[in-house]
Amino acid sequence: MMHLFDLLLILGLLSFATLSLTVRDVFTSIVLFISTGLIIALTWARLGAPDIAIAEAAIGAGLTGALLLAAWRRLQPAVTDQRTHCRNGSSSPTGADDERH
Amino acid sequence: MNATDANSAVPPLGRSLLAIALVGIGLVLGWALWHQANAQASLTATVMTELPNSGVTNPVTAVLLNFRAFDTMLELAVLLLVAVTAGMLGERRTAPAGERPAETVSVSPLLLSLTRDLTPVMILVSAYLLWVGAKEPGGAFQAGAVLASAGVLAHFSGRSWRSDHRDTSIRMLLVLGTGAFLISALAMLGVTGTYFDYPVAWAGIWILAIETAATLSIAVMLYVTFCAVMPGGDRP
Amino acid sequence: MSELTSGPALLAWLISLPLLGALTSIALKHGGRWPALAVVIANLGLACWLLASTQSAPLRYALGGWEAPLGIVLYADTLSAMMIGITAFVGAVVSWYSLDYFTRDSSSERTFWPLWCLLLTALNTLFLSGDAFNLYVGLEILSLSAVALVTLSSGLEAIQAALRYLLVSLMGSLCYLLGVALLYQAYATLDLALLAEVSGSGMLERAALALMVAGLLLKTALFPLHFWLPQAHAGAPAPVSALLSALVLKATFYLILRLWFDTLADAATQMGSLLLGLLGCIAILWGSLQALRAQRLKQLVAYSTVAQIGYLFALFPLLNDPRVAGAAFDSVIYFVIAHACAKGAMFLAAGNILTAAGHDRLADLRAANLPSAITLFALAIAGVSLIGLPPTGGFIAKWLLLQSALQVGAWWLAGVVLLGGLLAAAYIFRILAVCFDISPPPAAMQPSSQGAIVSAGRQWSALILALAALALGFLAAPVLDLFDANLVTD
Amino acid sequence: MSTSLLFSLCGIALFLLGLYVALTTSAMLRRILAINIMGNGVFMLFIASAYQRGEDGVLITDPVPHALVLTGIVVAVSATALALTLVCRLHELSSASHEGPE
Repeated sequence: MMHLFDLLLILGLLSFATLSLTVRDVFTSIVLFISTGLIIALTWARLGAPDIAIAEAAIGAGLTGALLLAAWRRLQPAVTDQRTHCRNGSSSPTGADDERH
Repeated sequence: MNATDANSAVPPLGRSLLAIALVGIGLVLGWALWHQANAQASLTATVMTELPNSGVTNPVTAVLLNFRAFDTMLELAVLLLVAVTAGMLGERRTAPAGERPAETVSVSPLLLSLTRDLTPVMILVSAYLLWVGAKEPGGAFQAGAVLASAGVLAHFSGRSWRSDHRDTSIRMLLVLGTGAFLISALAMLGVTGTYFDYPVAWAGIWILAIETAATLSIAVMLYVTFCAVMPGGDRP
Repeated sequence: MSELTSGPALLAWLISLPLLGALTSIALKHGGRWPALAVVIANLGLACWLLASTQSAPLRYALGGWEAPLGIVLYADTLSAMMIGITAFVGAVVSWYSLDYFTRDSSSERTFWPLWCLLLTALNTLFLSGDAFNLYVGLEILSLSAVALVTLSSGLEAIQAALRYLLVSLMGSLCYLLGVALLYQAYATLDLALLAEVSGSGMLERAALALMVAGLLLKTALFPLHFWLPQAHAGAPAPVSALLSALVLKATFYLILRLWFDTLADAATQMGSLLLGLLGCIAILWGSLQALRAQRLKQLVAYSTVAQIGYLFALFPLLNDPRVAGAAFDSVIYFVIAHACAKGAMFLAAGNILTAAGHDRLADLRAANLPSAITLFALAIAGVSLIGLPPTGGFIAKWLLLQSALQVGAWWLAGVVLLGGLLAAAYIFRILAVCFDISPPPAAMQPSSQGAIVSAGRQWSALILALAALALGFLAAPVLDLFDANLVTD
Repeated sequence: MSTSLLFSLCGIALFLLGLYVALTTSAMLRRILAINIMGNGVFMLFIASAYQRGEDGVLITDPVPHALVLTGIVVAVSATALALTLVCRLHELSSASHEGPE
C-alpha cells in the first residue's frame, strides 16, 4: 500500500517535472512548476520531513512561483506593445490592457 | 517569449549524445547508490545526544540555529545580498518613454476582501510557526516566508507595503537577521570564549530572539526582492 | 580583543569581520565605503597574523564548541593562510583603486562596497571552512556576489554576461552539492578531515569526487568550460574584473586542490590527473591564441586568464608524482599568487586606459590614450610576469614547473609551457605596441580621448600590484619558506 | 527496494532531467525552472538519505539533512530571484535598444 503510494508520488513528480520543462507555453510551464513544488512538499511530508515540507510549500513553490509569475508578467510588455501597435490600426479593445494608453 | 525557441540551443545530434551521456551518468550514480544502500549511516544519534544542550527540542531547529548556526548566518547573507542587488537593479530601472507598464491591475473586489481577511491570518500563522519552531515543525524560515507571502498578497491587491531599500528602516530590517546572528556569535565569543557557543541555560530564549529577528528580516528581504522583480513594483 | 583574536578564534574573526563590514555598509545611508575600507585593512592585518600563527602548526576551530560530525570546523594550514594573505593584499589594493573608480554616492558605488565585503567573506570562508556543506553556502555567496558585482556595469552585454555567469555557477554549485549528498549518504559526515579518514576508492567516492570537481571546474573555467568567462570578466567594471580574475577563480581552484589531493585523495585516479593536465595544456594554448585574436584590451586580458588557469591544471600530473610533488606544489602556489598580482595589475591598468581613452578597442588605441607612464609601467611589469620572464614571480612559477616536468621526463608538458610563454609574449607585445604607438589616433576617436582624467590613486594601485608581482621574483625563497613551513597536503 | 533508495533514484532522475533541459534550452525562464528542478533533485537525495528505519521498524529521520535542505531551499530561492531580476533587466535593456534607433 505504502509502496503504491510512493510509486504514484514518484511518477506524478517526474511527469509533472517533465511536463513543466517541455510544455511550450511559458505560463503553463510555470503553473506546472508550482504544482511540481507542491508534490515535492507532499513527498517530503511522506519522508518524515514536515519542517521541510512547510518550507518547500511556502518558499519553494509559493514564493518562487510568485517570483516566476511576476517575472513572466514583466516580460510581457513587448508582446502587449505589439498588440498596441496593431490596435492603433484596428482599435479592437483587449480588456485590461486598455489602461496602458 | 512563447517558447517556440525552447529547443534551439543545441542541434539534435548533440541533444541525443547529451541524453545518452546523462543516462550513463544516471546509471553510474544509481549503481553507486544501490551498493551503498545497506550501509546506513546517520548523525541522528549524535544530534539526539546533544539535543538537551541546544536549548530547543525540535532537532531541525537545533541543527539550524545552534549546531550549524554558522551555515544559517551565511545563508541569510545570501538572501541579503540578493535583496540589495535586486534593489540596486530595480533602482536603475528607468522608464523607457511610454513603455513603462502602468501597473494598475484591475483588482477584483473578491481579491481585495480576501487579502484584507487573509493578511492578519497569515501574520498570525507566521507568528505561530515562529513560536512553535522550538518544539515542532516550523521556525524562522517558514514563518518569514509566510509573512513575505502576506506582503506579496497585499501587493497583488494593490496595497503594497513599503519596500524601498533606500529607506533607513527597511535597510535596518534587511541587515537585522544576519546581524542578529553575527552579533550574538561575537557576543558569545566575548562571554563564553567560543564563537556561537550559547550557554545552555538561556540558549532557548536566545534562539527565540534570534529567530524573531531572522523572521522579520527574511520577510523583508523576500518582499524587497519580490518587489524588484514585480512590474513597477518598487514605486508606489 | 587581543586575547580573543589570538589562537584559533582568529579564524572566526577572519570571516566575521568582512561580514560585519558588509552589514554596516548596507545599514549606513551614505559613506558605506568607510566601514568596508576599515574592514579590508583590518583583514590584511589578520591575514598577516594568520600567516604567522600557522607557521608552527595548523589552526583548528570548532564553531559553537560543537565538534566535527555535528558542528562546523574551521581549519587553516599554510596553504589556506597563503590564499587568505594574497586575497587580503590584492583586495586591499583593489579597494584603494575602487575608491576613485566609482562615482561617489552613485547607486553602483553604494552597492559595490557591501558586495565586495560579502565576496571577501565568501573567499575567507572557502579558504577556512572544513565542512563540505558550509563550502556550498560559501560557494553560493561567492558566485552570487561575483555576479552581482558584474551587474554594476549597466550595459546590456554586462547583464547578459552576468546572467550567463549566474546560471553556469548555479549548475556548478548543484553538481558540487550532489557530490556532497552522495558522500553524506555514505558516511553521514560533512567534515572534510573526517571524510579524508573514512573515504576509500569505491564507486561512490569516485562519482562524488567527479561531480564535485566538475562543478568546481565549471566555476574555475578550465578549458572547455571557460565559455562564460571572457564576457563576464571583460564586461565587469575594472576593479571587479581584477577581483574575479585574481581571486574568485583561485578560490574554486583551491577547493579542487583540497578535494583532489586531500579529502578524496584515494578516489582521485592517475587518469583523472592526466586528463586535467591535458585540459590545462589545451587551455594554455587556446586561451593564448584567443588572446592574440582579441579585439579589445579587456577581452585580451580575460582570455589570458583562461590560459593562466591552464597552467594551474597542467601541474596536476606532476602533483601526483611523489618525486616532484613538493616542487610542483611550490609552483602551484607561486602561479596562484603571481597571477593574482599580475592579473590584478593588468585589469586595473586596463581600466585606467578604458577611462582615459573612452574605449578599449586595441586597433584604435594609441600612446596618447595612456593616462601616464605609471600605468604603462604597471602594464609592462605585469605583462613580463605573465609571460614568465625573470625577474618576476611568473618566472619563478614557470621555472619550478619546468624543472619538475623535466625531472620526471614530461617533455610534452615542458613544450606546452614554453609555447605558452611564446604566445603570451606575443599577446603582451600587442598591448605594449599600443603604448609605443605615437601615431595620432583615428580621427573619429579624437573627441572622447580628451575626456576623463585618471586619478593618481588608480594609477599607483595598479603599479603597486605589478611591483608586487616583480617583488615575488626576488623574494621566492622567503615566500616559499612561509608556505613550506608545515605542509599537510602531501 | 527500500523507500530511501527509491526516492534517491527519483532525486537523481530529477537532477539529470533538469540538467538536460538546462543545457539544451535557450529560453532563459525555462532554464531557470530547469535549474530549480535540478536543485530539487539534490534535495530529494538528502531527504531520502535521512529517511531510515531502526532495527524495530521505527522511523528515525536524521535532522541534519533536513536542516541542510532548508538552507538549500532558501539559497535556491535567492539565486532564482537574482536570475529573474537579471532576466527582466536584460529584457528591458534589449527592448530599449531595439526601439532606440527608430
